[in-house]
Amino acid sequence: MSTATESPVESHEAAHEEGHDHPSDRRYIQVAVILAIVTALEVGTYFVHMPGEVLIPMLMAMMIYKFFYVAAWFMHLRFDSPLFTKFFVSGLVLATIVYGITLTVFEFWHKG
Amino acid sequence: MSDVTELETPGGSIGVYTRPKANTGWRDWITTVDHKKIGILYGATAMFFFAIGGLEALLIRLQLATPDGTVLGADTYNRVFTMHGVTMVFLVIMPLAAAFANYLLPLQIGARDVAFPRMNALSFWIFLAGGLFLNMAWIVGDAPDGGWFAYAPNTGMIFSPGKGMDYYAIGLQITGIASLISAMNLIVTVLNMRAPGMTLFKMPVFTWMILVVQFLLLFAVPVITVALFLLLFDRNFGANFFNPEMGADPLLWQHLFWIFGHPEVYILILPSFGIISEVIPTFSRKPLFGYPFMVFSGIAIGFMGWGVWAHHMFVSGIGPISVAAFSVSTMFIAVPTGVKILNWLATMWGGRIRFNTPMLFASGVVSMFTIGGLSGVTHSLAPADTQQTDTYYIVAHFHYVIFGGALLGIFAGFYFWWPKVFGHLLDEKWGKWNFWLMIVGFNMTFGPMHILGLQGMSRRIDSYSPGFGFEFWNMFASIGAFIIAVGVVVFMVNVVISARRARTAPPVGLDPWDARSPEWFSPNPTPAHNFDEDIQINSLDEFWHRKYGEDEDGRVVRVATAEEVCQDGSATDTHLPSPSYWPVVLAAGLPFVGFGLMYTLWFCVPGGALVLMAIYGWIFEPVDDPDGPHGHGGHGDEPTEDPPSEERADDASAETTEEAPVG
Amino acid sequence: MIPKSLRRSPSPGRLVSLAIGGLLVLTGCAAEAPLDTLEPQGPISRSIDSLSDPIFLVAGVVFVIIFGATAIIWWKFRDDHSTDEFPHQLHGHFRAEISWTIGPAVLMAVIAVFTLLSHFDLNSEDRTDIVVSVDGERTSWDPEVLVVGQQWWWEFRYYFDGLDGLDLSDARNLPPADIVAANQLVIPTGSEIGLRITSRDVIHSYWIPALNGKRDAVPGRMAPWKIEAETPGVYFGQCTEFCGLSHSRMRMQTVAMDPADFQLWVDQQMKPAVEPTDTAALRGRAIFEGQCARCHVVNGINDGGGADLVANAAPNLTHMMSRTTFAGGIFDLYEPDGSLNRTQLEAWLRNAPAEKPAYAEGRRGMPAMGLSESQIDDVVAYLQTLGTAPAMDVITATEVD
Amino acid sequence: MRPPRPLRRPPLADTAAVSHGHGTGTGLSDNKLLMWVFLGSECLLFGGLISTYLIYRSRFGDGPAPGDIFDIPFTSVSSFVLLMSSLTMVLALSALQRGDIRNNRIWLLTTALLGSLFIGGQVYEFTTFVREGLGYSTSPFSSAFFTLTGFHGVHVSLGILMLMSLLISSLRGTLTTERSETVEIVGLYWHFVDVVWIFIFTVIYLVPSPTS
Ligand code: HEA
Ligand code: HEA
Ligand code: HEC
Ligand code: CUA
Ligand SMILES: [Cu+2]
Repeated sequence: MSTATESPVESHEAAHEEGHDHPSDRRYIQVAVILAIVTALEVGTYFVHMPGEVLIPMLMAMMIYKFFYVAAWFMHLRFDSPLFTKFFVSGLVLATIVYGITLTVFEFWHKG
Repeated sequence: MSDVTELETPGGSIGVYTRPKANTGWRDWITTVDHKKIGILYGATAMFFFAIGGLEALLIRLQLATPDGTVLGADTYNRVFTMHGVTMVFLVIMPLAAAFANYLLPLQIGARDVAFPRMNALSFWIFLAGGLFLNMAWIVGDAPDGGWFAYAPNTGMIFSPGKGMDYYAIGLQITGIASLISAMNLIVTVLNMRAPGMTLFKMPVFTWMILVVQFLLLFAVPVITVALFLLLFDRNFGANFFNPEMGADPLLWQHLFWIFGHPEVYILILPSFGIISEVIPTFSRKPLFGYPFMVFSGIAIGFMGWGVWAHHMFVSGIGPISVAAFSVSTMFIAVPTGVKILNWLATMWGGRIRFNTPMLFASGVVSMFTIGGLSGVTHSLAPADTQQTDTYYIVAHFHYVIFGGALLGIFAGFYFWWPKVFGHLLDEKWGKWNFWLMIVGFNMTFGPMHILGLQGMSRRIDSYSPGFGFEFWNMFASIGAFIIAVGVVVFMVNVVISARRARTAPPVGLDPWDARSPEWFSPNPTPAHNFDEDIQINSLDEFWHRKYGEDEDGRVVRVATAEEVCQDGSATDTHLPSPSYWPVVLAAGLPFVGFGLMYTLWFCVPGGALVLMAIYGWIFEPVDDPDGPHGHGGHGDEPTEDPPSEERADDASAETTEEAPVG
Repeated sequence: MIPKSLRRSPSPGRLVSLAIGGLLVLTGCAAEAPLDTLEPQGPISRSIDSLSDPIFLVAGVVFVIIFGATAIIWWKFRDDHSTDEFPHQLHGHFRAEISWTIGPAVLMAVIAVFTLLSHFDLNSEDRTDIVVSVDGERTSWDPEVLVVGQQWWWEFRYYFDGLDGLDLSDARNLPPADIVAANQLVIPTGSEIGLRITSRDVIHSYWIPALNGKRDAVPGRMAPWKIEAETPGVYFGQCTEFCGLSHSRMRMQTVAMDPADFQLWVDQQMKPAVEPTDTAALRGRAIFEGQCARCHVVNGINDGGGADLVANAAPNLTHMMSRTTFAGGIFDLYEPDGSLNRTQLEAWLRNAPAEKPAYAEGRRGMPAMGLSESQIDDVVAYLQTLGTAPAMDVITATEVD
Repeated sequence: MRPPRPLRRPPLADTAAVSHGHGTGTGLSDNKLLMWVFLGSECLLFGGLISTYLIYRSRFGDGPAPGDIFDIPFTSVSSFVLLMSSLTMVLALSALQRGDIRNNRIWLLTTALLGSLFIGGQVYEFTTFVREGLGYSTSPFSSAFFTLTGFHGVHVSLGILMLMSLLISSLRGTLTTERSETVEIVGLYWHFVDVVWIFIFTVIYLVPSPTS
C-alpha cells in the first residue's frame, strides 16, 4: 500500500517540510497534563456552588479550550495543512449555527 | 451492456487475495471500479426508477382526472404519492446527478479515475440496495404512506402500524450512506486530482456545481440520518422522540427533516445548473458569461440553502419571530439564483446559437425554472404562504423547479454527452420530438396546478368532490401527464434507434458539438484509461482555446482541428485500478440488516456477516492486482527513471488506491 | 396593515397567476370555487391578499422580462448559417453582474418590508370582548374558540369564561366546555375571533381560505390563530396537513351569523338534549346508550365519558341536527328542500368506514355498528331529536355534494 | 499573414490557497483528506443528537430527571479515561513514526484497553440507570440520552475494533513505519470521538441538569 496514495508524489514531502517536526512524546505528555488539569477544574465546579451566569460561561470556556487543544495537538491541526482545519471547522461552525437556530426556535435558551 | 464473451474460471478469482479480472460480460459490471461504468450504472438504474416513479405519477393523475376518482382508493393513493415523491427525489434525480458526476467529473478535471474507485463502486451498489429495498415495500404490500416528508406523529407506530414507514426509514438510510460515501470521494477527487495547471478557478462550472453539491450532501445527509434513526428507534424500540403523548414535540422531526430537506432541493438543482452552464456556451459559441459570478452564486446558493429550512414550516406554529426571520432569509435566495438565470441569458445574447436538442433542453431549463423560482418567491412571503402551503400551488412550484429545472437539465446532459459516453449521437429529429412533447406536456400538467392551488385544492388528497371548480384543470393536467409520458417513451425509442443506427453508421468523431471543456480531449466513447497523458491546463475552456485563436483583426479563427488537439486513446501501458467484488458484497449485506431491524434481528446476522466479511476482504485485498486489466506489474513502486513530469503525476493518479481501513 | 397603495383588486393577481401557469384563460368564479384563495371575505384574508396580489404582479413582470429576453434570443441569435464568423467573445461584464445582483436584492428588500409588516399584522391579536348572554346572564366573552383536530374531523369548544386559567395541556382530556360543536365553527360576524388550535392525534391544519390562511394543529402544542368574517355566510375549509387515510375527507365549514343570530345559536346550544317522546326515538336512545355512548357524548346522557378511541373523542351529538353537514363536513345532513338526508345518514350508521375510509378496527374512526335496519330507523329517529335544524339559507349555502 | 495568436483568455480569479507545487491538488494525502471530510460530516450527526437531547432534557415526565440520576464523579473518571486514551493514541503513532514497533503495539493496546474501560463504564452507567427506573422508553429525555450516549459508545467501539485490527496487522508484521499514516487516520477518528465526548461531558453532565 505504501505512500503511493499521494498525488502528486513529491508534494508529500512538501507537506511535511512546511509543517514542523511532529512534537516529541514529552510534549504530548505535557499537553495531556494540561488537559487533565482543565478537566479537574471542570469537575471541580460540580463541588462548588456557583450561580449559573458564572458557571456556564466558565464551563463553556474550558470545554472549548479542551476541544481545540486536543484538535490542535493530538489531531495535529497545528502542524498539518490548514485545509484540514477548514473542513473540520466548517462542519463545526455549520453545525453550531444550524442547531443553534433550531434550539432558538424551540426556545431552549429561555427555558434553560 | 456488452455481451457475455468471457467466462472466468471461478476457482482462482473469488479468493480474498485476488481481484476479479473479467473485463467484459456481466461480471465486469458487477466488479467494475471504473468511474465511467459506474456512471452508466447509476444512469441506467435511475432511469429504471424513473419509469417506476413516472408510472406512479400517472396513477396519481388517473385517480385525480375526475372528481371522486376510484382508480386507486384512499389507502393505495397515499402510498402511491408517497413512493412517487420518495422515488423521484432519492432514486431518480439524485442518482442521475450522480451518474453525470461520476462519469464526467474525473474527465473534466483530467483525471484517470476518482480518488477511491472501490468506494465509488460501493456507493453505487449501496444506492441500488437502498432503492430496491425501498421498492420491496410494494412487493410486501406495505408501501410507506406518510408522505415524502413523513411528518410525525402520523408516521409513528400508532398511526402507521404497518411496516411501510420502516421501509422508508431504512431505505433512505441506506441510500443516504451511498450519498455520503460518494460525496466524500468526489470532494477528495476534485481537491487532489486535477490536471496540472487546473486551479479551482479553471475548473468547468459543472465540476464546480458538483463540488458544491457534494458539500451539501456531506453536511445534509447526517442530519436526515439522525432523523431517520430517531424515527426507526421510535417505531421499533419504543423510543419517544416524536410521541406527543409522552411529551415529545412533533416539530423536532420537521426541523430535522427540513434542515436536510432544503439543502436537498439545491442538491437536486445544482447539477442541472452545472450541465446547462456547459451546454449553453457551447451552442451559443460564446464563453460562459461571468464565470466567476456563476461559480460564486453557486457557492452562495449552497450556503444560503442552510438558513431557510423553516420556510416549509410557516404554518406549523413555530412562532412569529422565527417565521419572519426565515421568510426574509428565503427571499434573498432569489438573488444568487437570479444571477445565474441572467448570466445564462447574457451568454446566449449576442451568440450564434445552434438549437440542437441539448440546447433546446437547456433553454427550456432557463425559462421553466424561472417560473418555478418565481412561485418559490411567492411562497417565501410568509403571510402569502399561509394561503398557499399544502395546496397544488406548491405542487406546481416544486415540479416546475424539479422537472423544469433539474430533469430538463439532465435531459440536456443526456443529449450533450451521449456521444462522449456511447460514441454516437442521439437522433436529432426524435430528440426534438422528445423535447417538444415534454415541454408541452409538462406545462399542461403543472401549469394548471397553479390555478388549482390558488382555487384551494389541497395536495395529498386522494379525491375531490365536484363543486369546488377543480374538475376541468385536473382533467387537463392528467392529459398533460400522459403527453409527458409519450415524450419519455420517445426518448427511450431514440436511445434504441440511435444505438441501432450507430452500428452501421460511421463513428461520431472527436468533437461533435465544437465543445469547450477538457472531457473532450479524450476520444469518443471514452477509452477505459480516459487520457493517454495528462493535459496541461492553461485556461478555462482549455479544449476550445486549443482549437481557436484570434487573427490580427480580433476575429476568432480556427488554429487546430479536433484531431490535432484530442488524444487518440491509443495508450496501452496505463495502469488502472483493479476491479473488486467487495463493494457489491458489502452493499448486499445492508438490506439484510434492514430486514433484521424490521422483522427479526436474526436477519442481521447474515447481513452483518456479509458486511464484515466485505470490509475485511476489502482491506486485505491487494491494492493492485499485478495481472489486472491493463495492469503492468511493477508499477507499485515509483518509477526509477526520470520520466517527464506529466507522466509521473499521471502515474500517481493511476494508482488511486485506497487503504480504507477506516471511515 | 398594508399601505393603501399596495392594495389592488383581486383581478390582476388572478391574471398574473394564470400567466405564471402560461395559460391566459380565465377560470371559474368564486361561486364555483368555494375554497378560492383569491376571493377574501374578511379583513384578515384581505390583508393577506393585498400582499399576495402585488407579489404576483412582481413575479409576472420578472416572468415577462425573462421570457421576453428568451424570445428575442430565439428569434435574433439563432444560427441562420449566414456567416461562419464567431460572435463577439464576451466573457462577462462586471457592472452588469453587479447590477443584476443588487437590483433583485433591493427589490427583495422592499418586498421584505411589506412582508414583515403584513406578517406581524397577521400574527397580532386585536380582539374585543363580545357580549353574549349565557343562561340568561350577560357575559362579556373574549371571543376565543378552542379548535381540536383529530382523524378526520374537527371539534370546536367554546368557553364563555375565557380560556385563561384552564388546563388545556391534554387535548384528550379537556375541561368541560359551554358548547362543543363539530365540523362547523359558528362565529358572529364583524368580530375578530381568536382560535387556539391543537390536535388529539396527528398534525392537521385548519384552513378557511376565505377568512384566513392556515395554521397547523399540532398535538402537544396550542397554536394561536384568528378568523373574521364580514358578512353572514358559510365559508368552506379543508384540512391541509396530510393526516392519514381520510385526510381528503377532513373538511369543515365556518358559519358566520350576525350577532343576534349568533346569540340564538348560543342559546340553543346551551340547552341540554330534550327528552324524546316518540317510541321509535326512545328505542333509538336505548340503542344509543348501549352502543354509541361509549364514544359519542350527548349532554345529559354521558357527559364526560371518555371515548374508546385512539384520539379519545367522537363528535358530540347533543345538537347534531343544528349542523348541516356531518362526518368531517363531507356529507349533507339535509336535502336541499330542508328535509333530513336520510339515505346518507342511514348509510353512515350502517357502515361508516364504507362511506369514509377509516381504520376503525384500529380504533381510528367510527366502526360499522352492525345495526339492523329497524335499529337504524330507531337511531335516526332519536338523532333527529338532537338539536334544531338551522335556517334554510344556511342549509342551501352549505350543500357540499 | 502571421499565425493567429491565442485568444484573450478569460480573466481568472485564481486562488492561491490551492496552488501547491504544480498548481493543482492539495498535495495532501487522499486518505487523510477523506477522514477529515468525514469528520466534518460527523459534526452534523452529533450536533443533531446533542440538540435533540438538549430539547428533551427537561421532558422527563414521571420518570427520573437527568439531575436526579447523573453520577458526576463516576462519569468524570470515565471521561478522564477516554481523554487519556487520546494521549496513548498519539504515543502509538509517534512510536510507529520513529520505527518503534514494540512501543507502537503497547500504546495501541493501551488505547484499546482504555477505550474498553470507557465502554465498560458506560455499560455500568446504563444498567444503573435502568435499575433506577430510567428505561429507554421512559421519557423523551431518556430516549434522547441513551441514543446520544449510545451513538457515542458505538463510535468508541468501532474505534476499538479498528485499533485491534491495527494490532493484528502489526503482529503479522505488516504495520510498518511506511504505513504510519493508517495509524494516524485511525488516530484522527479516535481523537474526534474523544473531542465529542469532551463536548458531551460538559454540556450534558456538568452543566446543571433539571431535577424533578
Ligand atoms: C429543485 C428543487 C427546488 C428549488 C431549486 C427550489 C427553489 C426555491 N424554493 Fe422551493 N421547494 C421545493 C423544491 C425546490 N425549491 C420542493 C420539493 C418543495 C416542497 C416540498 C414539499 O412540501 O413536499 C418546495 C417548497 C418551497 C417552499 C415551502 C412552501 C410550502 O410548503 O408552504 C418555499 C417557501 O418559501 C419555497 C421557496 C423556494 C424559493 C424562494 C426558491 C428559490 O431558490 C428560487 C429562486 C429562483 C428565482 C427567483 C427565479 C430566477 C430569478 C430571477 C430571474 C431574478 C429576479 C427575480 C426576483 C427578484 C424575484 N419552496
Ligand atoms: C423529484 C422529482 C419529481 C418528478 C420528476 C415528478 C414528476 C411528476 N409528478 Fe411529482 N412529486 C414529487 C416529485 C417529482 N414528481 C414530489 C416530491 C411530490 C410530493 C410527494 C408528497 O406529497 O409526499 C410529488 C407529488 C406529485 C403530485 C401531488 C400528489 C398529491 O399531493 O396528492 C402529483 C399530482 O399530479 C404529481 C405528478 C407528477 C407527474 C405527472 C410527473 C411527471 O412529470 C412524471 C413523468 C414521467 C413519466 C410519465 C414516466 C414515463 C415512463 C414510462 C411511460 C415508462 C414506461 C416504461 C416502462 C414500463 C419500461 N407529483
Ligand atoms: C368506536 C367509536 C364510535 C362508536 C361506537 C360510534 N361512533 Fe359515531 N363516530 C365516531 C367517530 C370517530 C366519528 C367521526 C368520524 C369522522 O367524521 O371521520 C363519528 C361520527 C358520527 C356521526 C357524525 C357526527 C358529525 O357531526 O360529524 C354520527 C351521526 C354518528 N357518529 C353516530 C353514531 C351512532 C348513532 C352510533 C351508535 C349506533 C355511533 N356513532 C357509534 C366514533 C364512534
Ligand atoms: Cu386532518 Cu388532514
Ligand atoms: Cu425549501
